[in-house]
Amino acid sequence: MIRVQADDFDVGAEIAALTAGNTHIGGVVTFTGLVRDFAGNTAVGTMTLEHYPGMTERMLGEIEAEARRRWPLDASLIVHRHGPLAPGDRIVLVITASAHRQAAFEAAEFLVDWLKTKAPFWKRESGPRGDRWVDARAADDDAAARWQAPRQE
Amino acid sequence: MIRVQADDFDVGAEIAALTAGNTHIGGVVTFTGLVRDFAGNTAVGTMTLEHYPGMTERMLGEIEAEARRRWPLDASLIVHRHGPLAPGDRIVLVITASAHRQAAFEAAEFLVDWLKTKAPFWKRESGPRGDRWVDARAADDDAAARWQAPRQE
Amino acid sequence: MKVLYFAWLRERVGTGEEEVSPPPEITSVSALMDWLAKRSAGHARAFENRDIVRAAVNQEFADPADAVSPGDEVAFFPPMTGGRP
Amino acid sequence: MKVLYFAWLRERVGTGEEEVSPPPEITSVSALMDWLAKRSAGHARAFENRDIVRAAVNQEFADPADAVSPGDEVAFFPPMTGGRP
Repeated sequence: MIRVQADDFDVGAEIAALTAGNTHIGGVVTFTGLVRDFAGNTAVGTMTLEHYPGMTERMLGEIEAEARRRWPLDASLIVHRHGPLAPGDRIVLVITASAHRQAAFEAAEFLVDWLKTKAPFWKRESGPRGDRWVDARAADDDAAARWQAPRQE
Repeated sequence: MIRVQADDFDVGAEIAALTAGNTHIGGVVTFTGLVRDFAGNTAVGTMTLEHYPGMTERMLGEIEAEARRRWPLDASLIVHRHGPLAPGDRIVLVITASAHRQAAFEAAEFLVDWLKTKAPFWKRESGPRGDRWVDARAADDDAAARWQAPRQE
Repeated sequence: MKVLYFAWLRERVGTGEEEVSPPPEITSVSALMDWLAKRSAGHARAFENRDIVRAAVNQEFADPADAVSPGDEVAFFPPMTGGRP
Repeated sequence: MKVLYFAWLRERVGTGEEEVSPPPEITSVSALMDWLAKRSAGHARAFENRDIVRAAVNQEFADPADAVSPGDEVAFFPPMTGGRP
């Protein structure tokens, strides 16, 4: 399941809803992304996450489907927020549930890595020196590249 | 932080308490272990988790300290339940929080692997054919062995 | 053809969405960018550095050489920057 | 010396904890197991397969050759089986 929303989410409630009634699940892994203080700034600012409605849902759905092809998951969920957010706020939630803990861990990490390169979100930070759009980081592409299937020569 | 308790826990509330006020945290990973249906049984049974009070707390504390030596964590928590549990119940919770998502993922996986080999818990399952103590699995030792430092010859 | 702009491309162009009717010879994402860049000073600034402009056609990522057709939804945006711990 | 038993060792011995005073020549975990095994039929059954008995001395895992002393807390138990997905 995927959801794109301005509202906050409750990790415990999401886990409970996702796993209810399935007693084959042995392990549930969650990743919650939080808004950090901006690097190098002592002042705490807010940020706004813009996204591409329609394409966001499509890309999150594709990423989730890919994870479920690769790992034996009993359940999975991606929730991504948009709109104004302050440091400490939850931005994104990934949940994976499986009979096997390692599948749950690997799939969660895969989803988080790919979210950062495939999901159409753009972050604008507001600080004491005004607003700025955040640049993409090469590090995120590197993390996602780990999961590429080996290419044929 | 570590806790050993008979009571259930609320994952969302534990994350919130652990990360409150720290806006350096960028990612929080949780692992929740659930009681599964017993393999090969269609009947749903209960189980009881016995532990070694005192040593349990000591071992969980050592495992957590080792994770914090190896990864740059802002916060971590291990909660382990004991006593009677039914399929679908939460048994164990691991939370790791870090500025860097990969540190949080690796540390959580490390903690879960080591919990299974170092924490003094013994599981007794009640099924339609009576009670039995569960045997240890070699697979858990293998998973923990991944994290061993290379030995000198 | 519906064209969407996000983040600083939207700010430079001055709108998030516009309906355009490029001439028939505009058949690729790259040619569409050239054509759009001439519509206004804001468009020109939005497309001044093509290396950092990404595109999607009908909500799928597209390369500059990919085709565009009159009924398409074409979007332009900077590299994505979701949550990044 | 306080001796603790867990899981099926506790059930076989018939108690989870006992205070014992082994003779001075009992100085290792291994020797203590030999000595305890003679206390009752239940003790004998608890220690009949040493390969699957684990020990801790003062709440730290211990090998059969490790030392035990009169004031120690010594525990015997099967291999651990916590949550195992």
